[in-house]
Amino acid sequence: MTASIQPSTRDDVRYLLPLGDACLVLSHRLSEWCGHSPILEEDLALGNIALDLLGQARAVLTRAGQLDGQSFDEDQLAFLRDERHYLNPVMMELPRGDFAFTQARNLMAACWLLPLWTRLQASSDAEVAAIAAKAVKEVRYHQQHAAEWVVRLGDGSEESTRRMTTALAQLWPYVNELFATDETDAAAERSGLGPAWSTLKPEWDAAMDEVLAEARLARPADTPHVYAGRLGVHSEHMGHLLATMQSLPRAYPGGVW
Amino acid sequence: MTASIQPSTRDDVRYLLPLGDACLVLSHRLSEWCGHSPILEEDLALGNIALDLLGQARAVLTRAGQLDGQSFDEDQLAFLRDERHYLNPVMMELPRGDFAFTQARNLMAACWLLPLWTRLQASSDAEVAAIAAKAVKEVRYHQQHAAEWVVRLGDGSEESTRRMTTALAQLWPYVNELFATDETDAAAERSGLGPAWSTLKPEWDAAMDEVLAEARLARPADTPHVYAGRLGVHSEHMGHLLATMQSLPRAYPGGVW
Amino acid sequence: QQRNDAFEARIEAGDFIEAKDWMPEHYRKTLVRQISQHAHSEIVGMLPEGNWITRAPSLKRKAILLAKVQDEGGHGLYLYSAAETLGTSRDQMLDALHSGRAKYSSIFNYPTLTWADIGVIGWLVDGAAIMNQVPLCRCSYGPYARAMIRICREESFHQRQGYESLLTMMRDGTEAQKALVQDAVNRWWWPSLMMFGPADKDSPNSEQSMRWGIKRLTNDELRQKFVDATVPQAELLGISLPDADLKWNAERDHYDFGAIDWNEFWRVVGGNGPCNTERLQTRVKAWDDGAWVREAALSHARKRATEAKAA
Amino acid sequence: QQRNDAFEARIEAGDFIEAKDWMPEHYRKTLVRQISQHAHSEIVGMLPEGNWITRAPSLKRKAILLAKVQDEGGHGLYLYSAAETLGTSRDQMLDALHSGRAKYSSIFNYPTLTWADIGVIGWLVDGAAIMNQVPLCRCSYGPYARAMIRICREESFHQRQGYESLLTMMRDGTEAQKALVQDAVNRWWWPSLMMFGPADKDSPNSEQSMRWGIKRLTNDELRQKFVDATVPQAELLGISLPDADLKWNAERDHYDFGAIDWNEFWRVVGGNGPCNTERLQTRVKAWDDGAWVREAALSHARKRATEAKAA
Repeated sequence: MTASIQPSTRDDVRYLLPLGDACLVLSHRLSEWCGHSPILEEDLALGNIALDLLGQARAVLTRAGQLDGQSFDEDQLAFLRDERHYLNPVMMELPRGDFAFTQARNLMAACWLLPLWTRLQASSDAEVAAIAAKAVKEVRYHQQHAAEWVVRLGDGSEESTRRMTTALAQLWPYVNELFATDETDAAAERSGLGPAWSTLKPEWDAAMDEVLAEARLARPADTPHVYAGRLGVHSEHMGHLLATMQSLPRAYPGGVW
Repeated sequence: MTASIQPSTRDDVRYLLPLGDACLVLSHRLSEWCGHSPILEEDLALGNIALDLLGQARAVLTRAGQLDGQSFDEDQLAFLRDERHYLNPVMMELPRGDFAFTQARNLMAACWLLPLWTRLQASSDAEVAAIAAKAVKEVRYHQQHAAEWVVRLGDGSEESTRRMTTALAQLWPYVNELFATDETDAAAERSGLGPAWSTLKPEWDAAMDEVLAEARLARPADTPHVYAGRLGVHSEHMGHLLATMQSLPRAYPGGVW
Repeated sequence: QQRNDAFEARIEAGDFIEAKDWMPEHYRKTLVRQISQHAHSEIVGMLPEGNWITRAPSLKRKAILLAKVQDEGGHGLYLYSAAETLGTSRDQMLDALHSGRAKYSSIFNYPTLTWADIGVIGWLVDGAAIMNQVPLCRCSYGPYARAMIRICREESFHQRQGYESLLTMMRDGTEAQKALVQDAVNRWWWPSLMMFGPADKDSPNSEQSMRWGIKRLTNDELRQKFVDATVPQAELLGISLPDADLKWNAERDHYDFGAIDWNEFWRVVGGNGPCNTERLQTRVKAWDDGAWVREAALSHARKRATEAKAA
Repeated sequence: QQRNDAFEARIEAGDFIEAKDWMPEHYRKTLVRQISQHAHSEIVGMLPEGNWITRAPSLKRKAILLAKVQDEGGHGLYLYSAAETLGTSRDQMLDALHSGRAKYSSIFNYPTLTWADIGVIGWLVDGAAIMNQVPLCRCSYGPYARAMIRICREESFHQRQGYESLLTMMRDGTEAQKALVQDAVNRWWWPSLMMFGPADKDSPNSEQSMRWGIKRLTNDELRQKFVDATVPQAELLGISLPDADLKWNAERDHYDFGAIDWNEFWRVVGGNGPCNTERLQTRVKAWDDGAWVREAALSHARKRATEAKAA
């Protein structure tokens, strides 16, 4: 009953899980700030973003479970999937880092999720389109909030500029993966389920460049890194994250919460 | 198959588990240093101590499992017991802290384990006596190694003295528990299984005082704290430790490793 | 003296005192202490519950807990604002917390050891807090009273959610889950009773606060109300409360209950509870680690202001 | 020139060169680079395996892994000592590592994602390392050759332990465990083949090293030996190797195998593998965080020495 489940390899499921997992895993990292933020207002803001992302994850995982055909619900998908079947981009699972890292990642994630959700509003899957319509409003706020902090820290004190510059450099190798395209993407484009991730790049670039300019920060150089969270190949951080996240359902077989 | 087990409440089992768990949990914390020590020699030394403690834990848990009567082996006791049935003193589970904290705790633990193992060599349980005979040699080395570092850091640089002083102050509230006595102890004294923990205090005090004097450190004042890891009441760190430690056996029901 | 008499008359008449009104210095000080202590409790209280967000056993429970902890942060925010109307800044209040001068509710010096603790905190700890706080919605200081109305509404919601999560485990859960709930109740019951503070005979400040309408019922009265309200809820849950002396007293029309371990109470209040040091260290560390962020935000604001002026 | 000729003659004769012997500067440099790189690999190699100590699935496996990682630290220690005989201090070598001037084996820039990776590293990575290292037990520099004898003995032991742990899972384990093993093999197979370095045609330094007896077989020869030795072990395990072109070639009396993705090889060697940045950062952080400890130890030693003199 606590044995791991294996989701279907159907194209639509393989397209939706990376999105749902991205939201869930980033939400997890943000929730780690709870009670530890530099100001109380950020405890609230980061908690709020974590909550929105959790809501998005639940909706997407629920839909993926329906399409999967094995009657998996959101909790089975979240708590009984092994690391190798978690498909979020690696960027989302990196440890929360300092406040600069968190805001830089939030910005990168929001600049990616915003065009993705925007296009998904026109998904051929009505459920997905409905989820997207709600999510797009939330992510717009996330993007704005993160952008404000990236600007504030990028063009703040000497230390904050240094930290923000370091954060961007640390995150940049993980950006490629957000726009890597595979057969799943091609199928999603054909069926109208959603856009290929690669098509989101121009909007991401434009949004990031605008914020970086405002923050008076240089855009880091692109790197040839290849990460493949979407194929279930993660960083060493993911196993620890899942050990924590899944500990209770694994330890209480048959539990009703 | 991954559901939690509940050990017996027999006096002998309740007497041995806190000892086995103390060794296991402290070993876990020490093993977290692997690859992160200030010098390579300490990677080896801390790893070696962790390995000794793990060996002691395995022997004690195995024996406790035999006495328990439910045929639990060392792995079931380690990996399928919930936090509330783990009985180590809380001190052992505290996060590894800095190097001063680690060495201060190692010293406190070794100064406690050494007289305990010494007396257990005369246990009425021949298995326990045999385990103790081996352990006593190992722990003597652990004590010496930790004492050297406490002296070196206590009477080292200004920073190291400050850190060691802080570490002692942080750990001191957890000392009481090492010498708290309960009905289990009384039963162990009656049966000759082992000494009441309270009887170890004079030796602990003498050993600690000697090292602190050599390190030119003041002994912290005693505090009225009451911790009860021996009743399974832990700190908030314990759940995270167990989530990590137990993650694999919980996730792979029926696994053979 | 005339102003003081007028003030006392307004209190007597049940008027709300507002920020701009004159008030005796001692009234102001007492309020700042009480409101900021309450605010600190909300903030420190985020920690024991926050400890379980990453381990919530279902996504629904995770969302509920995340929202709850956020609400507590929000309560902290209103309460700091209410206290600021009395002329003390949030930074001053935080400094008092971080240096150990200000207190927070001692209940948060106990650890959350299992998931069931989350439900039990909602049921018992929030329940006790509401019992303490509902009368404060009629407190004489307007900004505090208004904050309390909103807070009490949300706390009631949290309490129901906590109770509901326990009910789910007790009704539909496994034996292992039921044992979790019983164990959590055993650990939290007495500390919850201690939340009402020392017995009336040992509570010297109460009388003045009652007279000023900052406090409306005594500690023992509130404690009794809490016990009376909670025992039937425990029965409905199907758990036992860890008190052999707990029983209905038809004569008093109240539940009798056993003696509280005041030694434990004073030990924990005095700084020697299981988590006092860690809670405070965690808050101080968050504050210190965030110093560069706050400085950067100020520095950014100054830069942009200078540029705007120059332009 | 005369000394050089004598040196070359000793090499030719299969003599061991010792620390006190004269040697050409280039020989010394090449050795320091090779030995320190090997030492760094042991130290960095502790990280991917250390990642699983706290999660080992049985206490026996935990003890084995802990001992193994400790052995690797020990190898690092001998190797730094061997390199120090050539006049470079450990601190200098570590500085070269931390500043990115020195390399370590690129295999450790891949992450350990599941427990099966631990067994597969023992089997394939240690197996490839041994294949590389056994010839070095006959290397011309005595201290290095002697260190390698001890290291190779321990590595063989590790390799057998790794293989045995995989065999246990494949023979007695669940389907889920078998899938873990296959997956780990799929991920580690090609990187293991890359451990022998670039193809001979792209390996310019090899020739001189061969002549000096610092290297005894070419990269491609070693790689072929490794494949030939490993394929039957994979069959015994019951796992498949992720190479459709892998098959016995009776004519060559060797296994043929598919083309290595040299782009990946050069990308990872060049610093852009999955974990390069993290591995180095982790080492640098451990070193920097430990600075106060090393300073305190020195300061303590000085104090006590002064006191001893004064007494």
